[in-house]
Formats: sequence, C-alpha cells, structure tokens
Amino acid sequence: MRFAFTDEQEEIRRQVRRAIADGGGVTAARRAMEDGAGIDRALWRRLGTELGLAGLAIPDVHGGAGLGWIEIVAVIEALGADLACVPFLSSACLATAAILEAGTPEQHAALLPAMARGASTATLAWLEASGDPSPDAIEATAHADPDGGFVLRGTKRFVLDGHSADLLLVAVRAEGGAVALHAVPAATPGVRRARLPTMDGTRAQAEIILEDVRVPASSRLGGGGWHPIARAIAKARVALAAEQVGGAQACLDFSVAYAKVRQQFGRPIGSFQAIQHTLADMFVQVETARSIAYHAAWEAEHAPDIEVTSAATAAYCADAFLACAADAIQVHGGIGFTWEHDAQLYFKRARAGRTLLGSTTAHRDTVARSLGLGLARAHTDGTR
Amino acid sequence: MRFAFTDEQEEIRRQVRRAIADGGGVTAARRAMEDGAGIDRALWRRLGTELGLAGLAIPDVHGGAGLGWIEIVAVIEALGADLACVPFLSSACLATAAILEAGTPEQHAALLPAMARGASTATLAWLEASGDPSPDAIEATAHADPDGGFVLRGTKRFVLDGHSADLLLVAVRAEGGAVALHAVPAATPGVRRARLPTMDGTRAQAEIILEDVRVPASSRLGGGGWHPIARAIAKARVALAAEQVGGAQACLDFSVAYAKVRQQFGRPIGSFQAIQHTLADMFVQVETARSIAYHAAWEAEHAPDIEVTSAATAAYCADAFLACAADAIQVHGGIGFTWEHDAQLYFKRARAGRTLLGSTTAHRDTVARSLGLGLARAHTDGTR
Amino acid sequence: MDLRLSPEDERFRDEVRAWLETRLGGDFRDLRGTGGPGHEHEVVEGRMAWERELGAAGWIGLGWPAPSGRGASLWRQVIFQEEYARARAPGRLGHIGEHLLGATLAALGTPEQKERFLPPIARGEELWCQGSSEPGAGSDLAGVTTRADLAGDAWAIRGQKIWTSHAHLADYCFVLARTDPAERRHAGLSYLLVPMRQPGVTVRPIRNLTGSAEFCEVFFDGARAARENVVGAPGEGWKVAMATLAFERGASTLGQQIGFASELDAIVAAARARDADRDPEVCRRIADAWIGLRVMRAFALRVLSHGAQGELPPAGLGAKLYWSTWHRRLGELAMDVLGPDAEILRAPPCALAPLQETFLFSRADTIYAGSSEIQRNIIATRALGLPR
Amino acid sequence: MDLRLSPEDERFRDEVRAWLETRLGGDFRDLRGTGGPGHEHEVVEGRMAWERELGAAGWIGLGWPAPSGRGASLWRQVIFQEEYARARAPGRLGHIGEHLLGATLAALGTPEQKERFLPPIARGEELWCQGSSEPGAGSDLAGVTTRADLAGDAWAIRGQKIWTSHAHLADYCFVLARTDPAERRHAGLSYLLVPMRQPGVTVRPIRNLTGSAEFCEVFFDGARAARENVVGAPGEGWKVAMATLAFERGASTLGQQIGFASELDAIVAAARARDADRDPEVCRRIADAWIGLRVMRAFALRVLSHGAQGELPPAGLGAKLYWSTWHRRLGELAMDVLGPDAEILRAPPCALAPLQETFLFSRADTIYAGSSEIQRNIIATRALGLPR
Repeated sequence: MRFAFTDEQEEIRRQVRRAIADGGGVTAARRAMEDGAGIDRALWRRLGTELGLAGLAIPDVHGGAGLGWIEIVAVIEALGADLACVPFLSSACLATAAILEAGTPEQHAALLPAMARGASTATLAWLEASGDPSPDAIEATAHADPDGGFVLRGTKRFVLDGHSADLLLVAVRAEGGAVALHAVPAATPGVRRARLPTMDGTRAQAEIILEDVRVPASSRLGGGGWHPIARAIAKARVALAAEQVGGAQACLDFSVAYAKVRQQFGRPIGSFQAIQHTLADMFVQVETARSIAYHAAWEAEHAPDIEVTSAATAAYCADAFLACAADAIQVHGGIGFTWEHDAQLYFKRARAGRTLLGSTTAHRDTVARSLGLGLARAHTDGTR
Repeated sequence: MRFAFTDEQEEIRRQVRRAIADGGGVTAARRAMEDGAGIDRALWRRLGTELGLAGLAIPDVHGGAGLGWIEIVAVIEALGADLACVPFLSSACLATAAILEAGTPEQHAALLPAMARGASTATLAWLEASGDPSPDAIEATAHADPDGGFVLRGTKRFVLDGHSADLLLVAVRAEGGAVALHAVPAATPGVRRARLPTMDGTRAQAEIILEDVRVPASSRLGGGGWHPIARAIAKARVALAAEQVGGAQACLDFSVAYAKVRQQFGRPIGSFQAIQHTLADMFVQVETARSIAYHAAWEAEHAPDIEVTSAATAAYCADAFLACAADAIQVHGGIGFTWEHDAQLYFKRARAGRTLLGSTTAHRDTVARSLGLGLARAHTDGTR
Repeated sequence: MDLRLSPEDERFRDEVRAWLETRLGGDFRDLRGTGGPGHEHEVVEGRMAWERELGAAGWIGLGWPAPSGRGASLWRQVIFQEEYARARAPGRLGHIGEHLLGATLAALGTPEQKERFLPPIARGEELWCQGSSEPGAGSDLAGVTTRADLAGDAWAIRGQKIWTSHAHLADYCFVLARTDPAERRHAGLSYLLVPMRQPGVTVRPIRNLTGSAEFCEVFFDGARAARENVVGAPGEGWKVAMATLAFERGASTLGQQIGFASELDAIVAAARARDADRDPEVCRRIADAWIGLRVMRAFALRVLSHGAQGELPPAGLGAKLYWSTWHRRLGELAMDVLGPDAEILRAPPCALAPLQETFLFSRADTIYAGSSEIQRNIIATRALGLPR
Repeated sequence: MDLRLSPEDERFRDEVRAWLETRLGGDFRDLRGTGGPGHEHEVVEGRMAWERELGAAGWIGLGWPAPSGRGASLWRQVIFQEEYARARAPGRLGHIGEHLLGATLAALGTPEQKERFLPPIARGEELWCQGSSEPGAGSDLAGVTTRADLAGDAWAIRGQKIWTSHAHLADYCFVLARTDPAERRHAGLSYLLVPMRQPGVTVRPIRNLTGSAEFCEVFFDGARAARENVVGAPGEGWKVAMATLAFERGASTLGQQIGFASELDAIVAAARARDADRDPEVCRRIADAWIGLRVMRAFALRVLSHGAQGELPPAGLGAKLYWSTWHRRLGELAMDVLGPDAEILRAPPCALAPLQETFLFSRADTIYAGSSEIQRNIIATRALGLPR
C-alpha cells in the first residue's frame, strides 16, 4: 500500500510545471482567453509534443508514452493549477480513452499515432442541446449508406475544444436504436462547427452541426454501444476532478499568500479568525478532494467498473473547487473581484465545472442509484 | 403603516412573561418533561384561565377575549422563549381556529365557551401514520349511521397534546370522498389514545385510535370540506413560527450572555471572531424570522388566503430556530451538550419543529407550487 | 400592527406611478432597465438627462426639508423607490449625491454648504462620487492615508481612492482625508467636498470580473478643495463618514427588492422553459429564494417602521448581510437552472446574459459597502454588545 | 501509487476476522454492537471481560514493540481496526490506555514506566482515563488550574477535571496539572499518572443530552501519585499532552468509518422502507453522505500512507473537522429521512432509536477532542502558517 506518486511521476509533474511556468503560467492562459484563440498552441507544442503529454496514455506501440491514469492525474493537476489552455482533457484524456475503449486494434493504429505525436487533436462530441449526459439524450443519427458507409445527421453542443480539434468522435444513434461512435475528421464535408463563447474563457466549447456527413464504414469505432463511451467519459471525469484539485490548491495558495501580507486594522488579515477559518475550510476541501481524486485515479487504472467512483469524485471535486474559488474572491475583497486579478479566472473555470462532462446533480443521482435508492432511471446500455 | 405591537399587546406579553417566570420558567418546562406529565397544569391555570389566554382568539360573545392572530403571535413568542408546557398551540390556536373556521354559529356556542374559560382543551387530529400533511393522506372514515349519526374509524397520529385534550377534532374522509371534521369528546366510547413519547419532551404527541366511535350528526363541524381545516392549520403554523422566534431569541440571549463571561485563552470567548460571527448569524436569523412571523400574523388576520404565506413563514422560522439552537450548543461547548443545560431542551424543541404541523419540505413545495413550478400535485379541496 | 398605507399615501403612489409611466413612455423609453449595480456603464448620457428630468419634477431629495426637498415621510420615500423599481426606471446616477452626501449634509452641513450643494443635487445637475476606500484601507476606513493640507484658502489633497462608482461622471467627490498627520487611526481625519473637474484629479476605471467597469480609482495629486468645504469640524471626519455609512441603509432597500424579484421571476421563467422545475430540489431552492424575498420585505418594513419613529433599530444592522448572502445564492441558483447553457455567452469575450451578470456581479455584494465579515463584526459589537 | 495490501497483510486480515468471528460467536455474542461513542454506558462488565480476552490474544498494543506489543505495521493496525469494526465488536473501554497513554509512554516514558504500565494495558487488565479538560479550561488546555504539589515521595493533587470518559471504571488517569504555580499558561505543567482507586478521588457522571452518561467529572482532593510517575520532566507536561493529542489521530479512523458506513446503511434502509427515496433531494443528500465516506477513506489512507513513512502530513490536521462535520450532517439527514417519526421515542423519557442517537450524539462530535473552532485555528496556524 502506497498512496503517493512515484519519483518518476513526480518528475513528470515537475517538468510540466516548469514548462508551464516558462510559457507564462496563468498570464498565458489569460492571453489565450483575451485574444480569443482559446488554446495556447506554443504551450501545447512544448507539453504535448516535446514532453509527450499528447500521448501520455497512448500505448507505446502507437507512439505514446504507454502510461496510464495515475500519470494523467499527476499531470493534469499541474495543468489545472495554472489554468493551462491546452487540449489535454479533450484530446489526451477524453478522446484517447474513447478510441482505446471503443476502437479496434486497427482503428487504434490508424488514429492514435498522429495524436501521440501531437500532430492531431481529437475530442468527443456527445452532448446535445439538452446537455443531459445520459445516452438517452442522443438524437443525432447514423444511417447506413447504400455504398456501405454511413450518413451522420444532428447537432452536438458543449463539445470541448470542438472548434480546434482535428478529429471529432461523434456519438450517434445507430440502426436499431443503439449508440455508436464515429471518428470523423473535422474537415469532412457537411461538418459545420461554431465556437461557443464561454464564461470560462480559458476553456473552449463548440457546437457541431452534421449536415448529411458521409463517412466510411470504418469510421464506426468497434462494434458500437454506449459502454465504451461511458467508460471513457468516466475516466475523463476523474481527470477533470484532478484538474480541479490543482485549481483549488492554487486558490488556496494565492489566498494564503495574500492573507499573510495584506494589512487591515494594523494587522495582516490572515491573523483574523474569520479569514483563518475560511482558509482552513479551503485547506480541508483541497486535501480531501485531492485524496478522492488520487484514489479514483488508481481505480480508473485498476477497477473493472468506475462509473460510480468517477461520479462521486467528479461531484466532490467540482464543488470543492468552486467553493475554494469563491472563498478566494471573498478573502481578497475588492481586488479579488477585478478583471486583472486571477481569482476570477479560477472562479469561472470552477463554475464551468459544475456542468462540464455532466452536471454534479447528475453525478449525485448516479451515486444514489448505485445505492438502490428510488431514482430508477435506465442508464444501462443507452439503447432505446 | 405601523409594524409593531400596540401598547396593549405589549402589556399582555409582559403579563405572560411575568406569569411564566413566576411559574418557574424553563425549569418548570423541564419538570413537566421529566415527570412525564407533558403539561404544566398550574401554569395553564394561570395563563389560560386567569390571564385569559385560553380564549384569546375566541369572540367575546362566547366568553373569549375577542382578540386575533396578532395577539396570538405576541403571546406565543413569549411562551416559546421559555418552552412553556401549556396547550396553547393545540387548543387556543389550532383547535380554536378549526372550530371558528369550520363550525356553525350553534357549534361555536356549544364548544367555545368551555374552552374560553380554560375548563376544556381541544386539539386537531388530522395527521395519520404517513405524517403527510396533505388531505390526500386522510384514511380515517366517517360512515353515516342509520340513526342519523356517524361512525368514525381509523388511527390518528402525531396529535398535539392528544393525550390530555378534552375534545378531539378529528378529520375524516366522509361520504363521497370529501374531508369532514368531527368534534369528538375524548371520553366517547371507542376512543383509545396513547401518548407517544417524544424526543422533545416539552411537547406531547399522541396516537388516537377510533374503534367504531358513534357520534351524533351535530358533531360534524359545518358543511365539511378541507378548506376550513386548511385555513386553521395555516393559522396555527403562523403561531408555531412565532413560538419558534421566541425560542430562537432565547438561544441567542443565553449564548450571548455566556460568551460574555466564559473565559478561554485568557479572554471572554465572545471576543473571538469565530464566536462573534456565529452569534451575529444567529442575530440575523432571529430578526429576519421575527419579521416574517409578525408580517404573517397581520396577514392571518387580514388576508383572504394565507396558505402560501403561512408555509413560507413556517419553513423559514423552523429552520432559523433549529440553526440557532444548534449554534447555541456549539457556542457553549461541552456544557451545552449536557442534560442539565437548557440548550438541549431548545434544540429538541427546534428539531421537532421540522415536521410539526407539516414538514418544512412540504412547506417549500407549497411555495413552489404557488409559483407555478412543475411540482403539480392536487392540493385543492382534499376530495378524492 | 397595521401594514396598510394611508389612502393619502396610496394616492401618492398613483401619482408617482403615473408620472413614471408617462415619462418612461416618451423620450426616455430606451432607458428602462438600464444602469444599476453591474450595469453602471450603460447609456450614461441618457441617464444624466434623466437625472435632470427627475430633478425638475421634484423627485430628488424627496425627504429633505424645503426648500431643497419636499419633506416627504419615510413611507412616501419608500413608495417612490418601489414604484421607481417597478417601472424599471434607470439605475440612478445621482444616488450617491442624494442618499449619501445629501443626507449627510442635511444632518451635519453648514447652512452655506446646504445652500451651495443641495439644490443642484435636487435638480439632478450635479453628480457626486464617494472617496472613502483606499488600496490600503478597504474595510478599514480608519487606515486612510490620503492627505489634505491647508495651503492658504484651500486644502491640497494627495492620495488615492478606490472602488469609487461614477468617478468619471461626477462633479464632486466627498473625500475622507488625513488633515492632521500627527494623529493616527480615527483621529485627524476630515471630510472634504472636492471638485472633480480640476487639475490634479485623475480617474482610472477598474474593470471587474463581469468585463465592465463599475468602479474607478481616483488619484488626487494636489487637487484643491475650498477651505470651508469640510463637513463637520476638521479632524472629525470619522464621525461624519460613519454617519454617511448609516445612510446607506435607508429607504432604497425596498426598491432594491423589486429588482431582486424581477431576477427571481426570470429564474422561474427559465426553470419552466428548460423543464428544470421537474426537479423538486430546484423547485425548493427557488421557493427558498422567494421566501427570502418575503423575509427581506417584512424585515425592511419592520426596520423602517421603527425608523419612522426615530432611530433605526439594531435589527437593521443585519440587512446588508442578509440581502447580500441571499443575492449571491440567487446567482448560484440561476446558473444551476440554466444548466450547461449557463456557460455560454451572448458574445465573446464577456457579453453576459442578465442571469449570468447576476451570478458574477453578486460576488461583489458580500464585499463592497462593508464586507460580510465587517457586517458580522458590527453586529457582534454594536447589536450584541460583545467585547472587542 | 498502489492501493493494494500485500498478500501477507491480507492473510493477517483473515486471521483477525477468524478470531473475531469465533470469539464473538461464543460467550461474547451479546456484546456485538455495544459501547462506542454515545453508548459507553452499555454492558460494562461484559466489555471489561472482553478487554481481557483481547489482551490475552495479543490484540492490544499491536503496534508497540515487543515485549508489550507485536510491533505490527501501521497497515496491520488499520486492518485490525477495520475488521474489529466490521465484526461490530464492542466499543473499546481500553482505547484511552492503549492509544493515548500507551502511545505517549512508548514515545516519552521512562523504561520503568513502560515496564510498569504497558503490560497490564496490553493484557486488558488496567483501564485508563484522561484528565485534561477542566471546567475553566475546555479548549484551552494551557488554562489548567489543577494543582499538584510534591509532598515527600508523592504528588498531592487538587482540582477538577471534566469530560473524562470511563472515569468510573478506570484504574488510572493521566492528569495534566500545574506543578509550578509561579509559571503561567504552557509552562509549569506536568503530566502525572494517578491511581483512581484511592481516597481523594471522586467521580461524578455527567448526563448528556441523549440521557445517558458518557463523560464524567473527576474531583481530586489530595489524591496521590508517586513521585516518579510523571511523564517527561516536571514542568514539561504541555509538550507531553500535545504528543498525546497527536495520537488521537491514528489508525482508529478507518475503523470509525466502518461504523459510519453502517449508520449510513441504516439511513438507506429507512429511506427505502419509508419511500423517502422517492424524493430526489433526499437521494442526493444520501449520495453526498456516501461520497463523504469515500472521501474520508481515501483521505485516511493517504494520510496514513505518508504516516507509515514517518510523520503524519499536515493534511491530517483536517481529519477531525471533516468527519465531525460529516457526522453531524448525517444525523440531520437521518432525522429528515424518518419524517415525523423522528420525534417518537422507543420509551420515555429518552429511549432513543439508533438513528436518533446518531443525531443527538453527533452534536458532541464538533465539540469534544478539540472543537471545530480549535481545529480551524490549528489548521490555520500549523498547516497554513498564518500569523496568530
């Protein structure tokens, strides 16, 4: 039993932190937000390609690092601490897991090497207008084409980094009502995409409209079905939770630092019990969130079913981050409320986390159902 | 516009406070709890009969004081402050309102004079095993008897002061599925009652079993229907809310007093910001709860429909009292947790308030429905 | 207890309502719903004209004695505020002049100061801003370091103020400054009336987390105020500033609640439109918000009713803490009702929908005008008499 | 990161489980589920016999070095605690002797003290209680006023302790007393080992709000402790007491969680039985409680994993605050799930059903062993380095 990262894992984290700091840290994230790019391409080149983060969880036979979710969590916590604007969550976590879970060996070989090199990014387009994370909400369709391929139709929404990803993994309702996943290059005719402006400007979302998009039979990942997609989403939720731990820790850190120097009534505000107790509560939230996130990382790597673990972790860490970010503003007073101060960036990132990859309410309902409580609702294989 | 009691109303309050203090205050309530009587008969003689509280809201033609809900609220707040163990809420508020709302002038004349003198107490038996406050949950029945009377059958639960009341007002399901209210002397053959031991030992509840209870036709109050009963319950909820304000204020008062004298770390604990802020939050809860309770008293007297007002007030004041009572224990530390300290009496009284006369959740649902929110559920006339 | 208004007061309400309907139906039609907290940057020119319109009709300084005001009762002031909010009349640019400086001068100003400053405020012609907080003295006003030195017939002011609303529009600023550098903390402060349109005054807007600029920094670098334009005696500025703070809790609170109610209406509508009200938890949170509004109204009426007979009661000290906490929670509820669409803006980088604005801007409510921590300190010491 | 136990540790778990199954199937059958917080008054004689049974089998002082203990690793101590709780074995009467005094002596005692006191603790034969808090010094241990004066070969102790569990059963008490009256606050305190069965010791149980007596007051009126039975040097009692406090956060936390889990199971069962789980809000509150349990477990494993490699990390300072808050909320949830029946007792005046007991007793969790306020102070200063 050892509940800690190995020296190698800590070394990767250190390298990531150094690369982000070299790239400008939170200031770079602010720039990516303000210039509207929504992605820090220079940083992604450094992190994704040079440090190998793009292929962290991709097997080495496909050019990746062949590591797993413990390393994903170790790394994304560092990314979250500085709000790094890179497609790590969307491409290296969510889409990579989806391809690995749903695809055949041939499809792995076809899709993963370019992603591992950082030459291509991908994302999962699964939510639609309702934002309901359950498979029941999938209305987009795939119809078999006489020539052996498929025609995709529908509108996907809230797609992480959907405006910039090269490859879209689109969840659709296939023949017989089952869910299937198609790998669709973003440049395919009929794919229209529009960036959705987000309150959290450090993380981009897009709407993707599929107008009679013709794709070959080989675009369908594996044999279809909701389960592999659900598993990929569950793993990505664990990654997001760890990212939130990084953000929450950053809020605590800069708030503690401020409380030690900011003087009011002739004393540092950190000597007032009201501020001390707020910061103590933040500390407990950060440390407990970190614990459940790390534990979930281990389960994502080793447990056969992580739906409930992932939902529990996602709900807890999203709440902890939002509470810490909100408290950070309050501890800072007026200055924490300004555009120039970073507190607002964390606050908006944290707010977005309440619905990203499914709402915290949906996560709690998942946990409640697993306890046999009466919220019975079909969440099985997504087949209609 | 004048949002304050008149001098006359303040004078009644002063007399009530003096009478309670003369009777031993909270110590008397503790005695009534520990000796199992659940009612302080000496105090009720003084308050109910001599000071006229038993008939406060009973018209003067029936021997009462002919006052209204503003006086009820003014008085019950004082009772709540010292946890007075008297059947004021059950008899002078709930049952009196039910008779006034549901009964005919003849029935008023038959039932109210004895109550006004304090010679008889009454209560409303409306809840059953589910505890659901809605009329849909009423399963007890009244069947017409060939001789012109009725036969009552069923089991009532959570009946306030049901073990000691002389007159039971029993809500039943009558012919055609409508709800009706019967005035049944507790001594009627077939009425069995058992006191339910309660966590809040200062307020008694009983179970009442009706085994083929034969009552005359005149026992049915007015023409039947749920509306008059609902209005009486709504008015009683306002009274309960005001009682809770009194309790919350007492918790604040003895906590502030303690915080000023109790020394830790060489200072009164009331000089620590953590304690100060807790007490400040209690203060805001007390003052806001008092405001909405007084406002509701005025509406109970003047507004045509008080269901929503009453539900809102009941939910708010119950929560405020419980929060204040819980904080009182925390402020006191270990001593607040002992049997000997009064904090526990207030805490248990406050806890009971979360479900007494309907749960705070049911109250919120009532408010939500009034806003047109989708919790559609029939709460109309109670007819099945 | 009598919660009805007199028939005369009800007629006054009709008068206010009719006037607002007429005026906001005409040239000022486009001003409805503009301005107010989080929106102070909107249609500024139009709102300045509107201030003059209000002034010409005698609606500013309603409670002041003649000749500047109409000597209206507290309840009539409340009625005006309520109807003003109900008509969605524009957020007041003259609020600080009327309710803070005006009330302070009415109580503590010299006859000359009243004569000079109250009439242009009442006419809606001169706007004021407030120079209290400083970068190093936010919640701690006694920590003020802005200096004012008497040089001949004028005070020369040097220092920096922050969180000043309307500073770029204002004609005057009331400035808390240290006039006796030998004294520390509460002593040696003075309350000066400083023209804003002069050399030595620089205004820099502060962009807040909603992307708009609600507050400003004001730099005084040798700006002048006439020697006689100090309120109260020199060195007694602390007392005057505390009086000004007390005026922040006034009749406007019931008007504010009407704005809150319309935000809640928007949430109810959004919940129904999105079927979010099929979830009982959402419904109960909305119910709680509605209950909170009822609480606020009853609380304000009770406090003002006591206030109408003299001093505001200690209960009033809880008002800011209650509404700011309530409003912050309302913003969170709004986001949850909107679901994943809560995240999507009207346009990049920060064109917010109204409920998003409520959410973000409400984070400031527990900070400005005395943070929640300060409010609790005040309640603990002043209302409960706890030891410092 | 590896959250698996070694095969040897898993075999150890089997051994513990088998032993408990056998013993709790036999003579001690009726002890299952007795004792523990809120239930310390139950079947005391039987539980004293059980302590000796545990001792004879070598389960007490598992982590102590031989000869008193077995030198088991931290993980094996955790395994024992988990299986102990899972078997619903009786609440330990020997907890204070083993985990507080024993751990303190093992670290700071003299060889003679270890030899005298550890073996009878390990055999389950001598019970201990803790004399730290006083009526005037609850959270503030440095305010201790109990005096101990050296009179010949013994300390004579005068004063009053409070919140002392098991005082009426204990053979010994470790007492923090002032031995140098000239010194104030943290200085001049000593940590004495005092026999309870002697003249000059009076025990009075304190009835708590559940109606049972969990804690006691202890009055020392000239009671004696041998001169050599002071742990650490005279005057250094504060340091020793702080070490004892640190041992309160140990391996037992994972066992405690198993008790919490069975309370949550009871709530889930009650919710289903009463159809309370048709309400999504109730379901989500239960889900939150379940998530909190997962959090606690992960948190404890992480802290202990660091602890197994040396010092407990600062994160561990948050454990008490987290679980006590969680547990208090669990009690509130239990009541809401029970609806109006939450109010009804098994018998008057205070025969509580288990979930009622959880509700009432959990109010003490945020008070004893360092109140939540004290916990936050400690985190702020020790973990975050904030200025006092």
